[in-house]
Amino acid sequence: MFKEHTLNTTEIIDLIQKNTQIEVKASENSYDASIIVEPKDVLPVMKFLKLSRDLSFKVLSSHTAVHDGEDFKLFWNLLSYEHNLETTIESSVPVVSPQIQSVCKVWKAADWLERESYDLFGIQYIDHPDLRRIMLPEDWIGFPLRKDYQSPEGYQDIENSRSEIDKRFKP
Amino acid sequence: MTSELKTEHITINMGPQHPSTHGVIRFVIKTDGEIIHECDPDVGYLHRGIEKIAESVTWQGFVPFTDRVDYLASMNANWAYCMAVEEMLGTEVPERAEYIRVIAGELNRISSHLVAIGAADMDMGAITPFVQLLREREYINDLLEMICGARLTYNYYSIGGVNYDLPEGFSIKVMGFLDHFEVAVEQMHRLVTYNQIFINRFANVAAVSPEMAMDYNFVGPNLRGSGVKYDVRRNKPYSIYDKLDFEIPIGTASVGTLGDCYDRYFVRVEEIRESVKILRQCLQQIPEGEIQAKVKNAIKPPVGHKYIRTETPRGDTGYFIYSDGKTSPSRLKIRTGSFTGMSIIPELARNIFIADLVAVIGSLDIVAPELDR
Amino acid sequence: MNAYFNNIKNGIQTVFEGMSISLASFFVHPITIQYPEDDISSAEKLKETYKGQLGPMPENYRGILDVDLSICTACQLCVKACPIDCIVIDAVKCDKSKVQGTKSEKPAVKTRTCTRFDIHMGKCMFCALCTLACPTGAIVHTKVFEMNKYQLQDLVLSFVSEEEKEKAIKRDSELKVEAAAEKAAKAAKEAEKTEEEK
Amino acid sequence: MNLLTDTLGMTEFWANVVIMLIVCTIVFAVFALMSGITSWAERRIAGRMQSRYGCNRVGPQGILQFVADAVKLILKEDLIPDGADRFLYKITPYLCLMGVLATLVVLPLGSRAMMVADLNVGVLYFISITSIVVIGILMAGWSSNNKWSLLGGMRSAAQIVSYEIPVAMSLLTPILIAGSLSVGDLLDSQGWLPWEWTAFQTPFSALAFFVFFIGSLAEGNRTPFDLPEAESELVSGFNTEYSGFRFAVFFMAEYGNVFLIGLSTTALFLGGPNLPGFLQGNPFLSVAVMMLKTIFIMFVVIWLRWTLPRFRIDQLMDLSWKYLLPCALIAFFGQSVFMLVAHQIPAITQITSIVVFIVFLLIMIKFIGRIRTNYKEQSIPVGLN
Repeated sequence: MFKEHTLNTTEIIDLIQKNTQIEVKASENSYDASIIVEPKDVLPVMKFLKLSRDLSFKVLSSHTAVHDGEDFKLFWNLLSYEHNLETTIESSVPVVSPQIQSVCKVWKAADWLERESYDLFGIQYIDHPDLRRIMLPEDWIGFPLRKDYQSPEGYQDIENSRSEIDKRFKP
Repeated sequence: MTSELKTEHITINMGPQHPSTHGVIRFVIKTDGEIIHECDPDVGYLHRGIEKIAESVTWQGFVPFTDRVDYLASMNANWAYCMAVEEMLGTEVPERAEYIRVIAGELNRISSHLVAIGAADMDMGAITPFVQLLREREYINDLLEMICGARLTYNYYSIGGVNYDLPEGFSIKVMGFLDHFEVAVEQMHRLVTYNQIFINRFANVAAVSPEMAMDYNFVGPNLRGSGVKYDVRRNKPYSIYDKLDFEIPIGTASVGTLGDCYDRYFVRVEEIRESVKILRQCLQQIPEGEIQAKVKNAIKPPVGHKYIRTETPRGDTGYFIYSDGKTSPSRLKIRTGSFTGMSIIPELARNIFIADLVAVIGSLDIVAPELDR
Repeated sequence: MNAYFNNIKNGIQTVFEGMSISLASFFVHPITIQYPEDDISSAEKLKETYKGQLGPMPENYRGILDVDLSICTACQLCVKACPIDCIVIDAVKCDKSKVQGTKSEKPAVKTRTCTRFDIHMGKCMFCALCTLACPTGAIVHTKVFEMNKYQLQDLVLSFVSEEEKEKAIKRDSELKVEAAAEKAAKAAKEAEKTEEEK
Repeated sequence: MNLLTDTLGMTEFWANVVIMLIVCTIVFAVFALMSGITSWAERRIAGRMQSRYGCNRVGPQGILQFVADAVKLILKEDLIPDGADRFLYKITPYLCLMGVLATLVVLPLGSRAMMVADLNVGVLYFISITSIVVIGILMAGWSSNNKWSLLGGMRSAAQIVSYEIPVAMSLLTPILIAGSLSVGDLLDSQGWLPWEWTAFQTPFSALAFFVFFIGSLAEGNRTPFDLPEAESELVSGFNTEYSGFRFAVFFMAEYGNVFLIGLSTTALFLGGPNLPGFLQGNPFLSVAVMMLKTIFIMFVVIWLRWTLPRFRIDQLMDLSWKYLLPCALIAFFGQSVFMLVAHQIPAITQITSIVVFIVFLLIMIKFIGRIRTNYKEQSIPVGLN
């Protein structure tokens, strides 16, 4: 079931560019090699990655965002059990208007992963079937995993303050 | 029944406090009598913001928090995180430490599967096997307590090795325990796993096809229950797993359809047997030597991102770490098996009985803190 | 039809097998430790009652924390290692052996003394990172695990008493005065020297 | 009776009333005590089957635990949920208890003379009166204004109504043997030796015994048929909302049901209080024999509970309609044919019963062998210390 030779990132990039005519490039990163895709091209590239015979990335292992300066970097970690392949797709959207195409149609696993990053980062996924908060309550204000997030004074009746003992313990 | 008879769906809250939701999870179910029409899982009751905490603690200081991600398999969670940081730093872990890690991790895998199996049994109303299996787990807790001093949240693995060496006579004790354990667990299977009532409850319920399993990113025993032979330990070997001889059990549809609850359950049963095999090999092969590589006190991995996957009891757990070269991670994302397993529930819980929903949750082995993090 | 009879046969067989197992476990000795009555501190006693079914309390058991102040160097490594900041150390410079008397067999390593060493056990998560970080082994996990208190603030353990704190501060100021005096003397000497040279 | 009419100068009517009250009190006291002790026994047995002790704090071996529980429950506040049907909610527990208690009228605590009333349609009465419990449980589920309770009540209704049928059908076999509907006659038709009991008379009566036992487990809402209160699915089913004394009454009815299963199985199938000829009529011995058998059956019921997983509602119905009902019918027709044959060749009755009993003994010997091996397997040392 598993092939000996596994494709590396440059080969995958070649395949993408040959078949979809979309400009993608490899990222310079000290650890995982990743493929940088423009936000508007994410959906077609993903579709190709899943449906291509040579790659068949049928599994979306993880999807998350990183708040890095002015941008949200988005990462999709894809797996192909058939070819024992692993790759990372990277894209970035500006913090001021974080909008990107949802990949729910490609992988159903994206549903909850996108809901989570909507919940915690406030990234808007276009065409997501059910985009609402998942971890936090519906009436929560703000997106906690953004770097500029200030924890609220309280939520409903619950006050968010340090106890007297804590204050005495560590002023 | 005539078609004019007007019926109404009942909306029921299953949870957050419910005996079979395995923690604080809420399911809003719409039922027509006993048959579920719609099920909407509402998660997040145990969201503790561990990913946010990671942004404010040191790289080493985050290890105890990984314990709390999945309290049933703290060792494996430690392992995944430590491995990710080691790969980022390029640290070589000493061989003895790797063996110890495998021993502790597999013991922990057994104990986690025991709870998974036992809880599934208890959801089906068989309470005795649950308690008996927890008794076996208690022995494992005793063993793990011997090596690290804690029973649940171990914090045993450190970046670059393990914190303590094995105590004297540990392998003899583990061997003695395994001799007892294999027989005792086999007996519990005769008590419940092979029981016809139990099989009827689990077989043919909520079958997940291999395609669907991959689409929903099922991992670990759930994925293998659907017949996909993928195990990170074998397909992307880490640590010393490439030196060890063990099988990857997959669902065989022995009593029902492929990927039904019984298959998922039975893969765990088989995995316990494989873990026992691994443990015996490790205890025979374990070399002498160092247990901790030299790691600086204040580590600052260079800028970049790393995604690492390890096979924990609840499947392939992914740690995505983004470092900006500071003393704490800039972003740490934990993608857990329960999370992806849970997202399939709205699809599976259609036109099944309420009692089947309990079976589905039990067979998916969902741990609420891991789901919410 | 075959399935029908198979179902009956398997049903009866497995139910009987199950019943034989549960009755067998009926005769096995329970493994419950009736905690306050059963002595769990000694391995021998446990062995007697439970015939090897229970492991003894291990040597590196992680109970509540204890600090041996006589060998503590107030280096703050445990404070830095603690991921939840439940340790607070204030220290002053002074020679320790004089403040604490000569009880300790080991000599004071450095001339720093804690004026406050507090651990909030209510927050502590027993991760042992502080004990691993400690270079002298001053902070250790004990085998004590019972710590019921009526109030949350009682869970804050203070290892330095008020007296010791005052002593240390006093000694510190004394030392400061001495040092200042020494300095002054030195300065005076040097001034003399320079004057002489002149 | 004479004592009351002569010395106290009562009319016969009032004397009857007084005697009835006394008998009822005795039966109720025995019933309450038995259900209390059963709840204690269940917890102890469950404990030992799960490698723990069970309740052993109150009194010697924890025997007084049920008293403590009762006191606690009585002292608790009796909560009635908002929106509940107050009247139905209040009377329901007593209806349940009544259904269980009324059954005791036709079941002997000792010999035939020790029945409250030896009705000539005793078996019919027994079958019909046990159905009252359904109404109680259904009403409890409905009046609590709780969806889980409602589901529990509905399950219970479906379950008990469908298990009535195989139970009633299976009782036809002993009725055929005795040729009477009176429980007293049923007792008399059985001897004191095991192969003279109805259960081992013929293969068909053994089958009927089997069906009756399973059916009565289902009617008593015991595992593996405890769907109305399935704690992992319906939290606690029909009695979720009940607290305080009303819950205690439900509790008593539940454990009383276990007692009832034991009592009815013993009386109808396991030879009741019958003793060898020269001891016949000894009241103490007959009570002892009756109770011994009842307690054994109760132990089996508890033992089953801590062994088996629970059925699903559709499988429960399958078991009733597809498995038990055909079995009961086969038992009935088989017994009829057998009795026709036995009418021609009288010796066959004796031989069959002994053969059936020997087969039963062989099964038991194998079973005990399994218990021994399993015990040995469980005793393998762990060697942690």
